[in-house]
Amino acid sequence: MYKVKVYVILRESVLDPQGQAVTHSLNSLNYREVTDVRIGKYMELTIEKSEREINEVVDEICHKLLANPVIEDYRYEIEECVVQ
Amino acid sequence: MYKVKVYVILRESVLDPQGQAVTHSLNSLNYREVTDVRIGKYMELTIEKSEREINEVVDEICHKLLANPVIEDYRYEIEECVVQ
Amino acid sequence: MLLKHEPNPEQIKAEKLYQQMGLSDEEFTMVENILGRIPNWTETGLFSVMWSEHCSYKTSKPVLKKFPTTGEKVLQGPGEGAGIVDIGDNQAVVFKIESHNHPSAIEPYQGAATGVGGIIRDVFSMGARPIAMLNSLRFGELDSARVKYLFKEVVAGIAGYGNCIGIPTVGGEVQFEPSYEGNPLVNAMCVGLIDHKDIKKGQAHGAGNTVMYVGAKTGRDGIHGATFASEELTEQSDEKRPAVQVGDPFMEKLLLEACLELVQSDALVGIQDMGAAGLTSSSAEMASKAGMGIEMNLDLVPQRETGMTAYEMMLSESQERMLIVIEKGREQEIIDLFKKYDLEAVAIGTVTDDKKLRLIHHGEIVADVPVDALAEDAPVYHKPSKEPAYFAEFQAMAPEVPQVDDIKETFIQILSQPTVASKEWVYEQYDYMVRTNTVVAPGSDAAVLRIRGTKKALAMTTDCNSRFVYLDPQTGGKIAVAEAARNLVCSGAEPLAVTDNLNFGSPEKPEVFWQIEKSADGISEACRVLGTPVIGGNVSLYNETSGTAVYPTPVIGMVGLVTDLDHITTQPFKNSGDLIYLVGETKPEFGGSELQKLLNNGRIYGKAPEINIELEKERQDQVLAAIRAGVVQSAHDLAEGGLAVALAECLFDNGELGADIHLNGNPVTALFSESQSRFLLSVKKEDQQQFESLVAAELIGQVNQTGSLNITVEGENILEAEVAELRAAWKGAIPCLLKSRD
Amino acid sequence: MKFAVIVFPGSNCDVDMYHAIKDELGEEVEYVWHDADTLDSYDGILLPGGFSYGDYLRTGAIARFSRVMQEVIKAADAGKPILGVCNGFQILLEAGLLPGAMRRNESLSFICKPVELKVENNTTMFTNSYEEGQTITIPVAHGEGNYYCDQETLANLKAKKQIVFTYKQNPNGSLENIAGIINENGNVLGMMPHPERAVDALLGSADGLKLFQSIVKTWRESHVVKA
Ligand SMILES: Nc1ncnc2c1ncn2[C@@H]1O[C@H](COP(=O)(O)OP(=O)(O)O)[C@@H](O)[C@H]1O
Ligand SMILES: [Mg+2]
Repeated sequence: MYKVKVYVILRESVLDPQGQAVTHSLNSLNYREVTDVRIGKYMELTIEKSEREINEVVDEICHKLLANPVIEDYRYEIEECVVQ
Repeated sequence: MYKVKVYVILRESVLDPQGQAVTHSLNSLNYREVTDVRIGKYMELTIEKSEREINEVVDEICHKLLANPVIEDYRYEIEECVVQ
Repeated sequence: MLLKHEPNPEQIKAEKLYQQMGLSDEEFTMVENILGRIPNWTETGLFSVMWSEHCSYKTSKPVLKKFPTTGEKVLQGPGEGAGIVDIGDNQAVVFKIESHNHPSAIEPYQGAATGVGGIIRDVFSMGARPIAMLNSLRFGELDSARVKYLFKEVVAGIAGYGNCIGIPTVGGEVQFEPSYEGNPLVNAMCVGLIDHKDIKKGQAHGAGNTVMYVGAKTGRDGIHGATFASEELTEQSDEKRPAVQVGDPFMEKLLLEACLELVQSDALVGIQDMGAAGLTSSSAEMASKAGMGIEMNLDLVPQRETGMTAYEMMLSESQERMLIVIEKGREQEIIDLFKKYDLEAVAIGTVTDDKKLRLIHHGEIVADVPVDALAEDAPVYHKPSKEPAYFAEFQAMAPEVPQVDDIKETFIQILSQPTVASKEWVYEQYDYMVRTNTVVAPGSDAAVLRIRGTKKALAMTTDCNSRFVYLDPQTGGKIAVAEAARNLVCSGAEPLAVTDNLNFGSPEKPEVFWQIEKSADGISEACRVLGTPVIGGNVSLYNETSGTAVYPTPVIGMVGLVTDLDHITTQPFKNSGDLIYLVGETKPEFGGSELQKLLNNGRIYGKAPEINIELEKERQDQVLAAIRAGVVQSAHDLAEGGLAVALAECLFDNGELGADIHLNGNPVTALFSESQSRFLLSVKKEDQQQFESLVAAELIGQVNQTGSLNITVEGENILEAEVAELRAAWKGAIPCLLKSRD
Repeated sequence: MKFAVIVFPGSNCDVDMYHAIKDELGEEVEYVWHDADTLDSYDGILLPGGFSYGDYLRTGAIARFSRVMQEVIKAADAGKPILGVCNGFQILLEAGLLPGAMRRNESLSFICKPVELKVENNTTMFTNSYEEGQTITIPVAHGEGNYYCDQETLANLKAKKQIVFTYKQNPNGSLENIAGIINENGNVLGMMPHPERAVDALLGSADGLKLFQSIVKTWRESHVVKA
């Protein structure tokens, strides 16, 4: 079994209204040291072993469904776990 | 300057409708090996150095604003960067 | 400071770099002649966007000239952000429709969302309070994963933007045809309300006045969006991805409220949104319309990214931005006003009297071009037009009545076609009630909104049966206008005016250009006879994938005035015992009908139904007179699926009602023909005489309490169906298709 | 009785709330901006629906830090009636004036339609003009109305009759069909359905009017007694 962590974030040049709103809010809460916030998605997947290479599967899933490649970039980490 | 990565995810005990929907659609796309998906937020903060301890600041921010402790857990990583 | 290396004028000319921006060789030569020199990179960019089809209408202008655009009540015709029509009491209604087809094909959620955002800005830039949104959507058949994805995301994007900004989305239409598979259509319409005294224009008057920038910062998003909208979708379209913008409805909500406050200030001279071609079109058009020039210092433009070039800033299509001109010396007032809404207003330039658009960046003049050349002098093309071969073939076909073996089964299948089926799945995602004026919510012929503090209301609809337009563009164009008006009349409104969105394939193809011309002829004739001038619109060409054009789709958005809340009428039957009337004759007309499509695996052929606009007008007047006389309980127009579908729709709202119907002639024709200019009305028994004196109609049956629909033709029982069963098929169809795996 | 309708950046049902009070209920009402530093002159506080701060991050998360929220908390402590509808409810949850949290609708889509509610508790200052168990029709319009709280909190809510409205047919996946809850003190009500959109039969339902009438009735009674 694998635990896969996927991080999806808006591409650099794409407007991130959420991040902007949070930056503003933190500044007005007097956390003036916060100069930028970008908000994306964090996903934890549990994947059983199968015939296919896990990297290939995860990459496909990210590209097809979890991220929108038009405006988002993604990366992931794979951990193999031993099931008791 | 610090780059801070914050991960916010729904508590185990809280049902995650979005994660469920993604699990379903992955299964119906024939990724049957995916047994569970949980969806949370991934945030990248840029924070300037200030008088206060960075850990303390980040913890406060997370607790106050970035996560809702009633349903969410959070964790974070802090990286110090050198500005050119 | 980061300086990007840009090609110099000689390179642009020698290497024909202007072609990448969409300018032709001839157009580039014209620019050279206008300037008396070779344009630099930024200037070439300015001309390329301003002379794109999207901004200049260079191929559609000759067609648009055909439309009637004036009328007693028209306060503002085409040419400004949106058209304006008087509705009495010093109030006016403002509306316009716009397409976001290409962005939606690539990134459906954001494409649709920013389409909504853009059209809202067009309306509030006139000084009007936006009160309602509608849309008109076209997708491929709902059987592929891609189409389902596009459909879901487009609807979610419209909902996401409209709900957040707090403008109710009250109506629209969705049609599914294979021709839209790779190129969906997403047209959004916004309706606003204004007091005559508040009407503002996008004009930069008064040399020395200050040009200010308000709203979101400028980023590198959507550069060349306008050019992109003017090209066919190809395999490489994915590489144009940066042309997709992300919308920020929260920002727009602030901008909307701030601008509506600004409109009350006498410091305001002119206001225009930054839509397609962003800063370029807003500045050039405002100056040109006022006969003035504008000089801007681009260093002052609020920027989201570092190192942006003049070219990038001028062509950026970042959303949620407005350009305003205010009286010199009153900048601080304006800054304070916007600050209240957490927005920045920044002075970036001045109005000049030299009719030039002059841009300064890092202390240098980076562009200096005549504004009229940008805004007015784009070349106009008279494209060759040719009747397509299919047209003569279809016209020569004799009318035929399709063979139907099992009427009930076929009827249920028609009700389950996604184009006919309930659109509840769509409109339940829209907040159609916010601002609490929605008297008639989605689900009836037209949406109706009351106008607070008066006894008036506004009815609104979007319509276009593109199958008919494909079979016969001229007739189809007339039908689109007639159907829109019919929907308004059924709601108790008098049709006022039209905004249109011409969605077609590539105008370079003579057959497509012929479709554009013919449908414009049809629309023009119908608008003249029905007294509904065209007060604005939008053109979206190059809707093709891999060389195949979409069905010609000239969407008609229409608004009507209900003079008294008591006249508001809806489509469901109201009481058991009421008499059911059919207005208009039924002929064996199946070309492009739902039945024909169903029985022929999606293929349509033959003649479109005939339409006589004078007759249409006469019937609409009669029906409206009867509604105003208070003798009509329910009214519904006959559209896709014919009488059978209309009858069922009148029964779906209520759990108990049923109807007994007696018809004559051929059963298939009686039930499923799509003959035009027909209405289905119900009338209380005690009003029978008065009703019959007002409307030429045929009594075809009666509402009862059986919960079933029974139809006889020539005395023979041909359909007995439980309304519940019909409703289940009709309501369940779209959710079911979306769930099923392909 | 004088009401305040709090306007946050991004509120959009403020107008509906205002007109419901002014035109249909016939009481005094004013808009109060999110940075106001006192609510002393108001007898009832209304937090309207909408998308405060775009509902970015989480619904209501940013709005709860508005300056006026300090005053709302003060007013709540003083026992004034506080009604949060939709986004207003979400803000009350984030501010901790009501227990629990909101998740996205089970369908993951926004949902707008009239729904039937059951009045579970008609002894509150917001519901005493309804019958106990009465069915009323009030519209919902939200993307995140899927109420959640832990078991202990739920047991508490039940024990103290703090569940005021439930859905007859659950539109969003909300725990135990919860549509609206009240605080222990009985003066802070949060609900997802929009009573202010149901005050005029012309628009489909007037069932929401009694909620506002209850507030006024209770207020008048207590003020007559005090006077
Ligand atoms: N995309 C949409 N958005 C909002 N409402 C819609 C949409 N599509 C259809 N509707 C609503 O569903 C109802 C039926 O639509 P339609 O079958 O096109 O009606 P008609 O044929 O009378 O024009 C109308 O009230 C319409 O406004
Ligand atoms: Mg209709």
